[in-house]
Amino acid sequence: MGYSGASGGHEAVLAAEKLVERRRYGGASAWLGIDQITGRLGLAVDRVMGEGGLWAPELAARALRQAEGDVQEAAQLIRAHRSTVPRVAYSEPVHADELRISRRISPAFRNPPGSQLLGRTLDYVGRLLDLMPEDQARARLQAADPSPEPVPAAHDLTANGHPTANDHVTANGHPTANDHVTGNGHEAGGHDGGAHGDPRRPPRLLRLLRSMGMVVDRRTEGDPEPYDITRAPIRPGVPRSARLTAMARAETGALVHLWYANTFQPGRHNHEFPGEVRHGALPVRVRHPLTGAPVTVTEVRVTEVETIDDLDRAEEDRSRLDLGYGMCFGHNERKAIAMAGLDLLVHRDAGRTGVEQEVLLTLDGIEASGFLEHLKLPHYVDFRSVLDRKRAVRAAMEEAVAR
Amino acid sequence: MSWALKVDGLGRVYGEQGPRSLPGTGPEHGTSVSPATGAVVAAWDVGFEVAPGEALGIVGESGSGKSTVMRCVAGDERPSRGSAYLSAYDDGRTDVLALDDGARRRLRIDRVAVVYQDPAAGLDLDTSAGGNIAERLTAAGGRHFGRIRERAAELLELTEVPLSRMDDPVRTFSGGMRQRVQIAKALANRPPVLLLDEPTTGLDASVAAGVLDLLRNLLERLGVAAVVVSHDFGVIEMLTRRVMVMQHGRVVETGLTDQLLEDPQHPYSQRLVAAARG
Amino acid sequence: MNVLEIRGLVKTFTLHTIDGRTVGALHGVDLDVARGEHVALAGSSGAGKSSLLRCVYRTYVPTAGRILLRTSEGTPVDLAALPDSEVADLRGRELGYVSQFLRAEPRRAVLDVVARAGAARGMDPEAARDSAATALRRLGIDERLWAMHTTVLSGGQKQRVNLAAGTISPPRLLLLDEPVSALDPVNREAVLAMIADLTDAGVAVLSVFHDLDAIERLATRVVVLEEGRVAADGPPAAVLRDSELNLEVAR
Amino acid sequence: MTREERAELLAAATPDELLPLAERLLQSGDLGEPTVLHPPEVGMVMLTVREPVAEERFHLGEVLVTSCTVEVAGAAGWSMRGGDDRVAALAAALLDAAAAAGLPAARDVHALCAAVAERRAREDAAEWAEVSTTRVAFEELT
Amino acid sequence: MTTTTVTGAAYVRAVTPTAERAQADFRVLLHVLSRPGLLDAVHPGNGPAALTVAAGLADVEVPTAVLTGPGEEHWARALHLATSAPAAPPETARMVVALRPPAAAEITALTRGDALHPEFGTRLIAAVSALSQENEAEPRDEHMEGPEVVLALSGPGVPGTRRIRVSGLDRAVFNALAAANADFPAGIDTFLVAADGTVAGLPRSTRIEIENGDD
Amino acid sequence: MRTVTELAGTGGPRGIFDELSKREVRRAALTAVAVPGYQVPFGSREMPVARGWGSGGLQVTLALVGPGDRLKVIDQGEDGGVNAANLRRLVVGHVGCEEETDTRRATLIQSRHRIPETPLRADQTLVLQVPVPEPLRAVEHDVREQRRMHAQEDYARMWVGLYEDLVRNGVVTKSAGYPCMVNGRYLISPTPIPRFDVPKLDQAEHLTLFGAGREKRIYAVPPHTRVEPLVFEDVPFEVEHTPGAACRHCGATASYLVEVPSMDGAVAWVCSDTDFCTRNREVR
Repeated sequence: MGYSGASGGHEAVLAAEKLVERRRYGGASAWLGIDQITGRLGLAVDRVMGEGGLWAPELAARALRQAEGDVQEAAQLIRAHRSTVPRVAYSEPVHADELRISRRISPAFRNPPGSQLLGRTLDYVGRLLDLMPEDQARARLQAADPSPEPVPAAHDLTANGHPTANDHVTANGHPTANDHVTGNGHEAGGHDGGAHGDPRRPPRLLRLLRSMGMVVDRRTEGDPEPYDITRAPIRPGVPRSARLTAMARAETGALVHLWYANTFQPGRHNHEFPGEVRHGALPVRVRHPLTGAPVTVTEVRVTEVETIDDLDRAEEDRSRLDLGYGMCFGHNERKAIAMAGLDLLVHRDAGRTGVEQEVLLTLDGIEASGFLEHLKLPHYVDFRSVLDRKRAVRAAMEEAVAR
Repeated sequence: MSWALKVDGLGRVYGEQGPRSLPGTGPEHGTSVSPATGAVVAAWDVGFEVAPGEALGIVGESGSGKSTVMRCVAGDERPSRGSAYLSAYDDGRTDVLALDDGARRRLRIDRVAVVYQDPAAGLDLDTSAGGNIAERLTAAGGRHFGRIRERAAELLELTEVPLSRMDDPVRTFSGGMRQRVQIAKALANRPPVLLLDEPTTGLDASVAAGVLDLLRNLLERLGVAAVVVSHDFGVIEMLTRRVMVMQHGRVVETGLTDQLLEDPQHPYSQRLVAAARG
Repeated sequence: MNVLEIRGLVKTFTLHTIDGRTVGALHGVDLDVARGEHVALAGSSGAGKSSLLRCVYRTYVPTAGRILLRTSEGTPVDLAALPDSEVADLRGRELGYVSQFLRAEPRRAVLDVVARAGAARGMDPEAARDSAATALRRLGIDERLWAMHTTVLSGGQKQRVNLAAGTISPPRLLLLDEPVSALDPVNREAVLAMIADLTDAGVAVLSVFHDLDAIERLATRVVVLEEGRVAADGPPAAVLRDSELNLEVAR
Repeated sequence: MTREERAELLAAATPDELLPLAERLLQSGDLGEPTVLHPPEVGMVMLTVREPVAEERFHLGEVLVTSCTVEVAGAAGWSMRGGDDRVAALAAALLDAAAAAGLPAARDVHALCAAVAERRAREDAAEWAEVSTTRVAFEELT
Repeated sequence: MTTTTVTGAAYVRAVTPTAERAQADFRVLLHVLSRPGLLDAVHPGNGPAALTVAAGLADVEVPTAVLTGPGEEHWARALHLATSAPAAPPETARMVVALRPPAAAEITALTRGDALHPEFGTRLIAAVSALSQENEAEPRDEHMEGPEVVLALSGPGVPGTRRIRVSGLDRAVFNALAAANADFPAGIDTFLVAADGTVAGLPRSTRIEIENGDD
Repeated sequence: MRTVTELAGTGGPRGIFDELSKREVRRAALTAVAVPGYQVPFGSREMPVARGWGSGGLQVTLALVGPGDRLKVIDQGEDGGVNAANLRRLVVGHVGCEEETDTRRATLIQSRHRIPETPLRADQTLVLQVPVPEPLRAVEHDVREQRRMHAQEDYARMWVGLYEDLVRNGVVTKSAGYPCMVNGRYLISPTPIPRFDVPKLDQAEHLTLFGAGREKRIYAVPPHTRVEPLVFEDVPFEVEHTPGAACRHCGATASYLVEVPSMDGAVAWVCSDTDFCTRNREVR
């Protein structure tokens, strides 16, 4: 065996990198444009942004291409990239009620106020692999209704069938920041979603349940500062806001697994009901540096879920329900539903089991896969130490037998 | 100072802590739940002293507050009010209930030991009998393997655990044997105060008798101040010479143990004794 | 010098379990016992003899009155009002109580029971064992029984063990509640002799015996109780002669 | 149009909408000698959301933005736009400054903003028109 | 307002270290904190050296208090402007910069953290008039201006004992510091910075004994 | 007149670690030195290496390193190891410091699993990459409880673990990353350095900083500080040693040797510290 460790590694590393690049930039197939990735693989891009913790569709698409489609690796690239970019601001808090929906369903009620809006989904069609040739499929699409007639929502649209500027919507067709910000710069709590009859902001199920007196009220007077897990370490005992951030950045598969494993815990005899599943756009507002007033600088798409569960523990209020909450970047309903379920689970667990610790410390895909991948690093120094102890134990046993 | 342990005005309320939670609770109201706030007044205004070599019993039905008192004194729980002093800590000048968690935990190493009803509460079942005792000895600074082994063996002998089992995980032990290991562990650093919480409850009668004999002998020999919480008059009669009766979180009677059994004063005590004798 | 002075002792039982009914046992008893004096209580069953002993020992809580004990330190303490822990301490050193029943000490060897009683009164453990052996031998307990549990003993044996334990380190005041009731004549003699010795040694004794013979032989004074009151108090011969009690006590 | 509304619309404008105007104004000298006070910087804004269950704030994640500050004719112009596009950010800041300075070019900026607003309203309506076909209309018995 | 800003800017520039200088100064701080009683020097800047040291460590996440003498308040403003460190009262600040000698009571009032959170202990950066290495305790130099103490230091980072001579801080300050650090791991980590940039570290793990004079 | 594009400029060069993040690491490192052995939490940033590939060590190194430094990076004692090469490339590219393999000339050494054989000096700083910083993990799963145990110096269960190990196995079986007490107060896991290297931490001339990126903690062993492996007084601490083994390149017997097995079952030994081995050969 040749022994030339002192210089061998560097060249090998470069050569290995070269092989990757040869595949990435070379090869026979056509180069993949960023717009193709964002356009054709949008859900993968959404996942990369969610798990990478950064809304930047072009960068996420780039990362996905560089990672040859490995979502996990792409999320890692985005995370590392984050460390090179300065934090320029915290946004003004945006209330979840401001979500402008493009999909909204409520499994809990048949015909909820604001009605069910399926949006763009494959949930209700057979999961068949589509083998139709592309040209035929395109032709079929052309033949079908070229411009669908909008279905007006009879009871909750304004007279002319569309929101107007008078209806608290500015020229750009979106509610202004001022509409949601009170005089002291604090956004108003307890939004009455849909109060203006805006069909894109239907009333929240939670509001209905509250008016029915069916839910535990978890609102408090205080307004604790949200915990920033990118600046302070996350560990058990941190406030709920840290948990929500951690889950919003969590690896989707890990989150779903943890939810699934806990849903089938002994003693759990039913599952929660998602009250709302929403997908839509949220404004990102910062303070205008010259006027101090909030300005919407861009929008992000998010998926949001509020999930309802029965309270059935002895010490819980058996006459009421409680809710969990999930929200993540992009369109990822599995993640948002699992997050909402785990949010409530941890709340109800109240430190009884290790589930809070699991949620906080084991769901980050970058950490988990990083640790896993580090196993591939050379370990011969500590492995030698392990072998040394095995031999020591054996010697001790032999000595004991001899005695 | 004639006492090893002194407890003053101990109270523990679950729920709203304010004075609103007190009225309407106690034996004369037949409940420990505050009608005003729903708070549970698990213990209130409990005080006692225990001298070295003396054992004090606390009797009462479940929910009477006797175990709450024990847990507060042991440091497993923070009382709502009250104070406790140990002659072995700062010459009895410091209220040990006011100490921070770390200091309270250190008391448990060599000043106040607890024997719980459930051996699993005081033992690591996956650790050997010797290892469980080693935990206490190392916590007190023991760093010599040989001497730790010797002392562990001595304690197991004292508590009549066969030395052949010293290196077996406690999980493989019978209930009575586990309890003996728990007692050995509690005594490891010769604590001047020993708290026994239903030490024989849950054991088969014959096994319980054996553990009881062991405790009786140990209490006589070691000169510790002991508090014995039990609902079983047999245990109280065997181990203690004074006793306190609790009901709905309050002390309703204190007396000499034989006096309580022969001439109970409080209606509740009379009912308890009658039931036990019946 | 009086070791014990009882003044106005009242004992009433309130039976909460039976509608709070009250039962009176003692109605104002005055009584003295001096050092080296043996006062025997006499009276019919239910007259309050045992209640009186138990009040002195504080197994019963006196309802009213004082029970002054002049301890070996010379200070009189009121047993009726003394804190429990101090009573408990006095029981070890100053007060002996021997009942007709052995207070259950299950699963404990005979010699042990007696020796521990000595140790509890501050004797050196080794000396306590020696004294225990002496006492048991004197009271006729076969040495083969010494290592056995007390549960295997006969009633008479138990009484003697009890007496040995109660007197191993002679207390200042010895309370005897029918200590020879189950004894055969031979052992009875041994016990009576031992009690007589204690009195001679200065122990104050307050006793209840069921037979007049024992009273006549041991008591320096007899106090007769009737319905919780002192009906007579004087030298045994005189009191016993005047008392109507004779009829009720088997001779 | 308030200053914030202008900033919102310049942030919502596409590079294709911004650049021709900014370039034209720059080259024509209408903007004088603009000063770049704070060159375009790519940074992140932490998006803070108030969730409805406990009405608590939490950080959803960061959003990539580019921001820039310029000075034109003594007036400061600022822009912040989503994504990584330094040129568009600079263009938006220039136009904002032009409007703030009250230059004749302000008219063009206002016109651009109005066009952006109109486009946005159109897109929004079209999107809703498409999405609203998926409403589930249950017939309730009354 | 304009004038203030311009003047402030000059002060800000005076205390704002470049990235390179912040790195080099940090290495000096790490060196002296690891070896209590050894002296090293940070780059003397255009402002108070103690303030420059602090400016290299502060940012928006470090609530900071600057104790200034009369007429020195502009330095406090400069630090906050240069680093975005929020101003905080000394007793809640994570970092305290003492440009004037602090009173012993002020030291006593500083946050020390607790056993669960030793990291909450205050970082104290105190200006002193002079610092020198001392081989053994010598009688006080009568000609020195102001208080002067000789500290004997021991603990982690010190083989045996090291001695330093500190001018410009009262012995009561060091007594207060020693008392504040008695409950390790809670405590206060101190840098002493002389005007010429000479710096010494007194981590909370260090045992401080004052060798000259009486209490 | 310039175009909008020209005005926009290109932006500055992009580093891999921003200055403010470095400040946080620096503050944490100072606290770590002041409380020897305490695991100081910090807001660990993601690095362009996977978590577990030295992201913590890398952050510490980046917070420390300056253009004047001579940086040595080793993995398993080797300067040429793949991970070492990658990390060295990243750091040198970031700050433009000098690459160094000679332990004696390095000012800053980042290492994984080894402390160099050549004793380090006061002017050298060692940064160790830490995959799993928490020694109490062996006996306690709950992170909050682990913190309580450190706060209260409650290490009895670690001693019990050691006791049980001795009882069951006759020897202490803990291999690399042997738990140590620092300055008699805090228990640390000295990262998986072999037990052979543990004595090098005790009363050393140099400062050692430990960076755990995934677990977001930094801790330190200052120079001249007691570092004692957790052992009973009467059971000696054993370091890795194979009688008769010698490096087949330089003949060293007192260095940390690793096995080089061949398929026929024969085993050869070589120094894990390649720099030491090379110089040792030159001497011979």
